[in-house]
Amino acid sequence: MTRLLGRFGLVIALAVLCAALSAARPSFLTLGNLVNLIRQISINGILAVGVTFVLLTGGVDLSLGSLVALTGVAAALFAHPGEYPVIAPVVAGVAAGALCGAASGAVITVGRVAPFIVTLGMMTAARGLALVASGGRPVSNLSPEFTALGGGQVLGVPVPVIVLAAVAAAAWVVLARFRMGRHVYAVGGNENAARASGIRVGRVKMFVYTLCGALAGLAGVVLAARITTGQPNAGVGYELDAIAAVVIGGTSLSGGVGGVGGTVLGALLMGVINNGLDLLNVPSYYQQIVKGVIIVGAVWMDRSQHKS
Amino acid sequence: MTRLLGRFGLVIALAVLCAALSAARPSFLTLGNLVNLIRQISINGILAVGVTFVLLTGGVDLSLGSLVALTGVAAALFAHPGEYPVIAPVVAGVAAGALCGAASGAVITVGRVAPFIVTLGMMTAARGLALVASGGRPVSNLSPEFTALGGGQVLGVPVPVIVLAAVAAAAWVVLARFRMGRHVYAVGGNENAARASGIRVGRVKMFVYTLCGALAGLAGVVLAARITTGQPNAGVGYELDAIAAVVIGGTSLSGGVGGVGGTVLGALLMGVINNGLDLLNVPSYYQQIVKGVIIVGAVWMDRSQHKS
Amino acid sequence: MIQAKDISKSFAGVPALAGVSLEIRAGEVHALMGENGAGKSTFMKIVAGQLAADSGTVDSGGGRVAMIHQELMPFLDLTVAENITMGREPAGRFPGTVDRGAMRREARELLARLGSTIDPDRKMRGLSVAAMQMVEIAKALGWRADAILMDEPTSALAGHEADLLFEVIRDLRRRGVAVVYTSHKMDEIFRIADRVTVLRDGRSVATHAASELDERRLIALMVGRELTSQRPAGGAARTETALSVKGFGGAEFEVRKGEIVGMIGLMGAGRTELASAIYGLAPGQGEVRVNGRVATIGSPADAIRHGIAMVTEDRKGSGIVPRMSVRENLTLASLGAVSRGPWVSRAAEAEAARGQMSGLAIKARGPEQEIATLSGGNQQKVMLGRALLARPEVLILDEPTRGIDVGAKTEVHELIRRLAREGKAILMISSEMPEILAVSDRILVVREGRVTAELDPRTATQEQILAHAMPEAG
Amino acid sequence: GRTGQGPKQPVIGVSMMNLSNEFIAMLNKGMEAKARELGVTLIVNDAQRNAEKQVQQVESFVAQKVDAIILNPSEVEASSPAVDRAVAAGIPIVNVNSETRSAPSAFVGSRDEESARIAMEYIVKRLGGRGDIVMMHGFMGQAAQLKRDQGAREVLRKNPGVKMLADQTAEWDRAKAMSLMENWIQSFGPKIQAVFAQNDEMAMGALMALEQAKMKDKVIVVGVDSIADALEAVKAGRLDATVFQDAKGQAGAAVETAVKLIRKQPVDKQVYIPFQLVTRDNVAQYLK
Ligand SMILES: Nc1ncnc2c1ncn2[C@@H]1O[C@H](COP(=O)(O)OP(=O)(O)OP(=O)(O)O)[C@@H](O)[C@H]1O
Ligand SMILES: Nc1ncnc2c1ncn2[C@@H]1O[C@H](COP(=O)(O)OP(=O)(O)OP(=O)(O)O)[C@@H](O)[C@H]1O
Ligand SMILES: [Mg+2]
Ligand SMILES: [Mg+2]
Repeated sequence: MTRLLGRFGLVIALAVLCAALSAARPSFLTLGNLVNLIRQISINGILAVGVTFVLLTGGVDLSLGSLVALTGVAAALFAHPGEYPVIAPVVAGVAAGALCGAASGAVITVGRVAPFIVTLGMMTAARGLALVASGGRPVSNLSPEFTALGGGQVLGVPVPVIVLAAVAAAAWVVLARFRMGRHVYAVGGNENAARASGIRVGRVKMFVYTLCGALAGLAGVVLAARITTGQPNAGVGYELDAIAAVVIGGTSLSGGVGGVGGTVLGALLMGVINNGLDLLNVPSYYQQIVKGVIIVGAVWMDRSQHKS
Repeated sequence: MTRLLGRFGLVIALAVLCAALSAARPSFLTLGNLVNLIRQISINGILAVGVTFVLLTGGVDLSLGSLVALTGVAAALFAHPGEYPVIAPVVAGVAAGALCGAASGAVITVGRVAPFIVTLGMMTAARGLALVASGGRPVSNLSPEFTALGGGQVLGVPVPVIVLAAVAAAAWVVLARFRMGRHVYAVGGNENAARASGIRVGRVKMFVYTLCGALAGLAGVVLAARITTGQPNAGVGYELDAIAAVVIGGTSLSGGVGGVGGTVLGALLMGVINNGLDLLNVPSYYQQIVKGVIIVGAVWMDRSQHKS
Repeated sequence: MIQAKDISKSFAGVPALAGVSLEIRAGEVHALMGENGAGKSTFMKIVAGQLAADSGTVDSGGGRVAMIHQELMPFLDLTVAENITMGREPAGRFPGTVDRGAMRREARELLARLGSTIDPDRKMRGLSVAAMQMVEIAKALGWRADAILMDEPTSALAGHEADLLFEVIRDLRRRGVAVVYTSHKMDEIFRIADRVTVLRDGRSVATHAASELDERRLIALMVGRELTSQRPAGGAARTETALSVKGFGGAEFEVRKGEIVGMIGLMGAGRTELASAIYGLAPGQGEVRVNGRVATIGSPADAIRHGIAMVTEDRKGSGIVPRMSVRENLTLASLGAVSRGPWVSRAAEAEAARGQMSGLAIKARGPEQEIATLSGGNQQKVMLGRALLARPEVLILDEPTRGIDVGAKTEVHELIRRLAREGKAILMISSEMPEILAVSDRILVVREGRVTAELDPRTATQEQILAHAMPEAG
Repeated sequence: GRTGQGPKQPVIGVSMMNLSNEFIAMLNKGMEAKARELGVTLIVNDAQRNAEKQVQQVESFVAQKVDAIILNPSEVEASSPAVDRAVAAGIPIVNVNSETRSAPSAFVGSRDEESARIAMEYIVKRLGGRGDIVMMHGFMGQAAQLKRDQGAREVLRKNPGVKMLADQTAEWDRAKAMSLMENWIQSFGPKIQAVFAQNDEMAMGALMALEQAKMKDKVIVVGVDSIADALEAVKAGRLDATVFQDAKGQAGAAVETAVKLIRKQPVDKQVYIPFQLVTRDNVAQYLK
């Protein structure tokens, strides 16, 4: 309850935006467009949920965009028709992401190098790996079973939307109800105190970076399925969008405060802005100005709501 | 003394890298290439010095890349031959940068919105402004007096190198010897303590964001002069490079610790890596992998040096 | 229960502990005494396994060891219940889950044992230091350890709450738990300790049964010489009013030049809140006059400009800048005085810092030592030095001797007196009744944010003060 | 923006790959001009070089029930689902400038390989079939980079006398190209006889680095796109050549084709608009 109320301003900002949009463009509030909108945020949403864990521990992960490319390529290599069952590319993508995440986590915990630097290095290196693995060209000719993960529907709901919902729900449970969730908040809130409370801080960090990598892998799989190709140059800048969604949603960059609920709201807000500006046909250059202003404005509103 | 020793590992990493490079490519250690190298880091160096102030207060500025584009365009609009004296474009660029920085600073201090969000908004908005101001096309036909700021030399030293040296020296003096410098460290070290000690925290933050914007403007001017055009799509990703240089140089992302000396070393390290990989003609894909590994490795080495 | 043998530890080549051996028995309360920087906290952290010794062994016989830290370590954005159960959350129905109801219940029970009614669902942020200390104690109790190390657990607590803690300690003793206890409040030692070990400069000087010692002998062992502990000289209050306060939800009082006004109240009575509002650090509506002129104070910077300086209660949160040196911390509030234009004069700054370091007998390797590596008491002295360097006419001290050792405490009391004699007006908040009685010229009792009584320390009794501080029955 | 008015004007949704790119912006301008002329409404979205966003935009157009879609694909493969969505929804879709794997209702544009082939053949001719060159790539893995790379290498295979000393990406960026060229000058010096840059921005960067090193007169520099700066440089005799891609021609044909499709008139399934080599001799006709 308090958590939802904490994000009250954001909900209002979102509501105002939606009301304004549907007044200006009746097509905004159609079921078709709303499903469309949620499908559009699914990739960013999955990434944002993953990086929420990392930000909660006070870390950061800049490698997400590159990981999306690398894992999309990895998945695509196993997704040619008639070669492997459809689970193979999914496992390949998620495992590749988890592995990279774990590698970052290991350097961060063992080497005590700042997460910013480690994941920046991973961002560069994973992009190179994606290019090497794909020979620099898109990996295409993917099986229809695989591409259904991006373009298909189950009971009328697009698969990416289902994936996002499942991921967000699971993440919420872990953060709110599991010991690991408590420990994530503890490490971010006060690392020394967490250590003094007997929490194995290294393990918690390994967990969050590995999880974040794995979810980036999942996002990479969904993206590859959606665009029906493993694209080594995909995902540039996705990390900033994901982190933005998390921070808009009220998770502090210094760790310890926030949660997945806010993150989903944040991703939604960004999706509505993008979708709305396109619907309103705002010229591209002005879109960017308006987008920047709305994001800051919404968060400002949210923060002032907080104080009262 | 302690500060220099603190960065000892980084100096060693740099020395090892340079030794290896000059062994592999004798052309590395020529005066020509060294001047070349420092000229290449000048833009990133100027940006990194500016963002050092911001990071020292525990903030962040993601708008640098877009500001470089916007201010480059602003400068170029005043740099057509025979229209205004050459000081006009410089003032236009720096002032535009300072203004944007001040705007970010104001929202951060007054609105208490997280710097990440505010400067992310500014990143998007400034890019849009740059596109609007230039009509989406490069502003070219610039006077030779102006382009000399990027391509010219004074006593054999390229102008951008002189600008970087001046900026770094001035920044060092401010941080190490001025009251404002001490206040910057205090705000980043413990904002509550700084406030309780009578430091006007808001003013300090306004100062750092404005300064950082102004230096981004200077970098934009130098870049526009160097590439002889105001490019509205220039500078994408520059903010990450600049922040990376600062963090490699030992300034903590959580504020309060670090300085300009380390930043210059960090920018140098990144420059050597880029230059060296080109000289060694490492294939593109592998360049990125190697670059990522070296950056993390150098910082790791630096950190382990610290502990002993 | 715990056998520590020949523990040595040095930081950057400077020894903090040199061959300390100690045996702690089950069911005893063992007091660890010593001046600031003697090595008590370092020793406890080593015994708790949170710091590695350079040499020596600790054998706790497989028993569990919990520790209450001198420097509070709260998770500010988590609830009280989450803080108390962190690291040993009650397991929920499914593997890996936590039972939040059980968590809350357990927290409430532990707090109740300490006589505290803090709501387990409250966020830590916003609690007073004293309340946080309560949570910290509850947390350590929750471990149900075989030995509990208590590093100045009562430094922020008022007598009443400390009494409840002693009840708990006696209970622990009955159950065979070993308790190691440090405090700079001498009276506590004789009320609770069975044996006392004194550390001086990182060496163990002596271990005695508490019954063999009295306060004077203990102090002599700690300090290494006899301390002439006489009551400080009488007040020097003049007639001119230096500070007058009106508003802030029910406060109206004055502090005259040269006068020390002591402010006392129970934990959470609102003294810190009131002082912070006067100083511009917390929101509040009221009128402040300095030397008769209305001072408009919107921030501490304004307050300092009007001649008011304050030492805050929360040393870690709003006091030290941990990564700065002692010098930089000392001059933080008075950089203007050691600068020419924008330039900080290195020489002037160093001189100012050295002056305070010797004047307050701050124990540090030098002005360049990072303040975070000083012992707690010495950090507190630096905070005092910072306020003094601002050359205030009015000095607000919130728990100024929290964590300061007996020797230094006498020095600080004498210093406060001296400042008063120099004409400064001093408003001193303290939860230590003896300190209030010994130092103040006048006592204000605060309850629920209001000044409820004004008493004369020469005639007032502890019972009288308590009567005004306690909430009215019914 | 929305162009023209009127109750029953046909609406065409346009998804452009990247409006901050000068050439794409020119393409967009050409389309808006043609739309005004033909009295149709355009809704222009900018995918900012992101194929997934491009798919989203087409999905939004489908949700809005536009009459036709013009797609300026950012990727061959990755933008294909966008075409599939439109086809599945029965909305005519015209690809402009570059291709996708999935077949649209019609295609208007050029073959990117051809531009590199033209540029490289010019270099080979200038070198007399023998010499050392370097090549600057665009952003690795993007369709234009891949195709221009492919076209250039085809020519090199046929001319074994021309050797590639080094090739490296400068990510379409002028400043990066300048640094890269500076480093190449340090490492190869006078051995470099020609530079092929996969776009004009990079060619301009290489050109300026060479000029500063006072080596331009010994090195041939060729780019692709014919941006304004490049044309000026060709005219001034600084840049040796660029390859002209007809933005206006492509744009006009694309809108015309889309309108015909809306009116159910017959159209050419594929309209190729050829590239042209621009050198000092013929630059005048491209400058206006
Ligand atoms: N991390 C550290 N780095 C350097 N020196 C340290 C560090 N921690 C403690 N010290 C030094 O070790 C000595 C002992 O400190 P310790 O905190 O154990 O004292 P203490 O007896 O607990 O004092 P107090 O009563 O003031 O709490 C002090 O001189 C202190 O400056
Ligand atoms: N134990 C507590 N339980 C709940 N709230 C508390 C408690 N302690 C403090 N507070 C909150 O803090 C406010 C005032 O605390 P403040 O720190 O000003 O008191 P204080 O008199 O300085 O006492 P101390 O610092 O000894 O705790 C109270 O109004 C109350 O809201
Ligand atoms: Mg201690
Ligand atoms: Mg208090």
